[in-house]
Amino acid sequence: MAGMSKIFYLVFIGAGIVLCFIRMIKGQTAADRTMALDTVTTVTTALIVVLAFMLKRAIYLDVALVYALLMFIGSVVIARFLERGL
Amino acid sequence: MRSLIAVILLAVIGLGLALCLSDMPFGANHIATAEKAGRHYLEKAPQETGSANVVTAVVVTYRGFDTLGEVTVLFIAAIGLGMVLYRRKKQEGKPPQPASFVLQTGCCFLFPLILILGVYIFLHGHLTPGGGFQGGVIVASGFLLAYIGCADMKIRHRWFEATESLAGSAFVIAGMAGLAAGGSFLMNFMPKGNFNTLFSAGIIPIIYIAIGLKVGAELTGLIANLLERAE
Amino acid sequence: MLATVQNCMVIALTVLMLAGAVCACIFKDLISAVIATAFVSLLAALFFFLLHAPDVAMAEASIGAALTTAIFVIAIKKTARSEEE
Amino acid sequence: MVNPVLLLAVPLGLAFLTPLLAFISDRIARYVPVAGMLFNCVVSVSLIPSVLNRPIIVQTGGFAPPFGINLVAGPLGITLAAVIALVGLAVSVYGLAYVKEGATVKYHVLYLLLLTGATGVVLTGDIFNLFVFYEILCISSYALVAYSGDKNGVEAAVKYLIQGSIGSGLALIGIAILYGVFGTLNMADIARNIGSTGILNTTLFIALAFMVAGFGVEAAVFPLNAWLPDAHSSAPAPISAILSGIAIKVGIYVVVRIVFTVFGAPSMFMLLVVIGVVTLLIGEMSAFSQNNIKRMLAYSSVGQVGLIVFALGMATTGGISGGLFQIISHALAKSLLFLATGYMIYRSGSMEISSLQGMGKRMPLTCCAFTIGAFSLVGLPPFAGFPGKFMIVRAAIAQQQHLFTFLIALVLFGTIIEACYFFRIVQAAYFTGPREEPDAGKQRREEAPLFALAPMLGLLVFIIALGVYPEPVIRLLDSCAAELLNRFDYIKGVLG
Amino acid sequence: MLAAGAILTAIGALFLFVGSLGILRLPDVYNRLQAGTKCTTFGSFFCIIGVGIMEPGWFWKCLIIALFILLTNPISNHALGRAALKSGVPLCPKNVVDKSKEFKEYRENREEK
Amino acid sequence: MSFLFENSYYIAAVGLILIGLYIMAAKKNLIKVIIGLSFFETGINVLLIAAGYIRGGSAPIFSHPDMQAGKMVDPTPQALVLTAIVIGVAVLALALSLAVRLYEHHGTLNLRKIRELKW
Repeated sequence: MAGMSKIFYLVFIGAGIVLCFIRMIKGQTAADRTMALDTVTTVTTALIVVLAFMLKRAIYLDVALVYALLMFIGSVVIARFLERGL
Repeated sequence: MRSLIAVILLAVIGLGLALCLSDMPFGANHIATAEKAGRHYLEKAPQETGSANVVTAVVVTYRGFDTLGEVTVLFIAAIGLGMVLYRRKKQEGKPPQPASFVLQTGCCFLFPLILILGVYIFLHGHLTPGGGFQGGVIVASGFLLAYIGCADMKIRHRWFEATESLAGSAFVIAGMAGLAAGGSFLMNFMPKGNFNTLFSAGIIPIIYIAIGLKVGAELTGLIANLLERAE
Repeated sequence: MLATVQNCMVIALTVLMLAGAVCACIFKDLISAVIATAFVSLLAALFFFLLHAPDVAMAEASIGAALTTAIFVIAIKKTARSEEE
Repeated sequence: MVNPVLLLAVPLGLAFLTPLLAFISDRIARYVPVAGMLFNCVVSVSLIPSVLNRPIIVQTGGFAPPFGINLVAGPLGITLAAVIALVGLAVSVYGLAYVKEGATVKYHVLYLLLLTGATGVVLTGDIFNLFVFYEILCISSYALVAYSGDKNGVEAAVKYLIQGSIGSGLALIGIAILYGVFGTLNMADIARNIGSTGILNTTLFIALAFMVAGFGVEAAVFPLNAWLPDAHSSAPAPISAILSGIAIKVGIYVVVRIVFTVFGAPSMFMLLVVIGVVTLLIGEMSAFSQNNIKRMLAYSSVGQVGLIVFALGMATTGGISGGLFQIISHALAKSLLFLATGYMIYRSGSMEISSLQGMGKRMPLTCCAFTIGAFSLVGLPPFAGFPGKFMIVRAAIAQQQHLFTFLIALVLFGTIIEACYFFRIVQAAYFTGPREEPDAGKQRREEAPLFALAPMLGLLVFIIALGVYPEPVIRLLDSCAAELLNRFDYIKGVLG
Repeated sequence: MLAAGAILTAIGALFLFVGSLGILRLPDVYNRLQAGTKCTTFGSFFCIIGVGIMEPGWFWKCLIIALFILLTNPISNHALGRAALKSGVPLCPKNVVDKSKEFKEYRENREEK
Repeated sequence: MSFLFENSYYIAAVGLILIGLYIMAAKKNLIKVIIGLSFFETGINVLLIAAGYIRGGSAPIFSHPDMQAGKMVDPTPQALVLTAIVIGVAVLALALSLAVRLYEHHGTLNLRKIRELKW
């Protein structure tokens, strides 16, 4: 049961990354691509927390902390560039 | 023609790499015997350095000289960038669009949080993943966010230069102190403390604080120079 | 079972990473290429995490996704955005 | 006895402190490289007697060699460090007068760090540490080539940066393969693991190829020297002098150290010889066809690199000490040439050789220095170039193979070409005056300032002294050659 | 406790998947922003909190991570939406309401008056 | 399939290295070339970390008193990669500043058009 639920998490979150990636490849405008980047960081943060749970090491949560607080800077920078505000 | 040559060269390099990698299978225990450096670090680092994070122990004590070099490389990059972009003509153009209210407020709110996270990361470098370098980058990212959020924000470049200069000197002086204490350069001459607590591991936290401040100041100065927001 | 799923995930991530690198190669819009670069370094950070190197993952994440992207974007702002022929 | 680690720690500390000193006064900051190099000069020269018999092994962090990083202050390392400090001292004094505009403090910091990187490369005994110092050397030279910020400088810097970073990436791949195979990074430990058979398996051969190709970019051996003429001719004069005098030599040192000490691969020696001769011929031919004097000097550096690699590839005591002697004499002479050329170009306002006409009357001392440097480079007897070339020729003939006799004939042919183009300049400077006869006002003496003349004079003295009385240096270089040829002493010295 | 956490995490994973699907399938940037903001914030929040419930020792750290996501995600998505609007990304033709256009017209009218 | 399972990290590393080198060799735009450089460096880093991995190992951090040294991955490549990442970002920043400067002089970043010095 526990194994099945872990597979469930991995499959669904991993599929989320793949879908965002396809949007990044397809995306007509740069805004679409940035959108995909922003979403994929959120999804990856969740994936890292789940992986830390599966690997049973609390210290891995620090990586998720950095992801959660830092990753949005990249997309904000690109957004500011797109609205000519840099 | 040019890309054909490139492809041929790449094929040669790829083949060479593949041949090499077949000689070191993925996941094999290549540090099985005790005289290998990696095995030695894993087994001896907690006693010899007092640091729970072995990577930190390797970075700061066993291979501390590398770290001094790495900090120097970043210093060179910051100074070289300032030199290359020195006193060029200002770009004319429309003034940039100010950030929206939400973004400004969010940046002001998140800026101290990011700084705290950075300081946390480099203070706990010997206990949890992370260390001086990562913490410094996080601090610099905080300043980057502040630049993006507030269009008219400028930093006093001199303060940052003084910080990086002092922190770099502190690193070298810590090394020299090891030399003066009768050991060798960058020796861990301070008491090790209780394992797995904040105040442990001798000079590792001190050097990590120096590295964190230095890296943070350097990267911030680098971004400010690129954005023409210095001074 | 779990191991198989994990292996498949790593293979999928590998494919995505290489596809992202190829995308960065073929995109004419440099901002899009930079976004693809950020994707690649994000996935590289995930790889480092999966290889049990949290220190490196943290460094790669903070450098690759935030700082390098910002430096690239600022440089593109100061030069030209599209890759001319 | 002084600890050799101070050779690195003191300049690094000074470089970190320089921005603070610049708050007080920019004038103080300008003297920092001079102070650092003076210190290095004194320390390294004072260390030479004590390292002649057995190398000093310095631990860092208090850990024994295979686990911690160690410095190996053997005769070769200390000799090269002394040469670096000497040339660096001369050029930094020259820089006090020459570098006036732009970000001067940043220039001096980067200059000091470049020399520190070079010193680190020649002293370290750990292969990844070598890579880090090599990167310090490379990155600061990328930035310094673009110092003046003009069109050519930036373009040359971009070119140099791209090729150099591909090279260092390839070298890092080689290091990664070595680590994956042996699980250690200490050069002596790797050498011990490779063993003495001299036969490398495929993996090791590929690692060696990656590392030689990677570090060879800085050494500018034949297929990898596309960046050199542009970078050397577009940089400011002191930087050209350092790049030609020091940086290339450090690249050669790394290649030689890896081939001889780490891998001990005799199969590579013949390759080195052939590459050397090809590089020599290509460099001299290209130099002959140049009209731009700095480009000409840069191509001449390529030729000299070829000669040095050829000599080192012979792998006999005579050959190696001849090559090392050539390294020293070329470092002195080429930096002297670039320094003299810097003010000649500054006064005449053009880099064309034809614009140097009549320089012999306008700047007699500078021109005299240039002439002596050129004679030394060509290998005329009373100067430092002669013993080096003589030793190389003698070593090649001592091999008693027809191939080497043929190759040394090619080398001498290259030397003749070299003599041709240098005499062209000397003739232009002394024997062709401006067409219209001088009015007294126009032909006034415009000598270079004292701060620029003093280092040139110092280098000149060394060139003549080495040429007249080379025996002590040759004895020193013989023990360097013994260090290179005797891997087992090196391994035993480091690992005990 | 374990079951509750597992269920929460599963809900979160599901929402993350649905949000990503929305990113892929919806027609234009503004619609995709919906999915990208709401769904993924919700999903990752539940995922992380679920893990925190399953491992009680980690709860506070997980809560902090979740709060950070809760703080940063809306900001970046707001900036993105504004960027798309300012850089002139067109709406999908199937849209019925365009409040930003209405607002622009309203403001122009007011300035004319 | 099992070959892929075994070696997917290596494939990623080598692929990144090759793609990065290809971009650097074949592309004309300087920013593209720098992007290629960053891929090249990332690829080398993945290669180093993958070479240091030990099957069944965990992160080399003694966060619990009962952690065993035998169950950990090799810490040395991680320390090396930390250094390599810093060097990479330094080179990247310098290259981009040179690109900005080059654009000011020439008004283009196309390396085939900038030919004052005979590339």
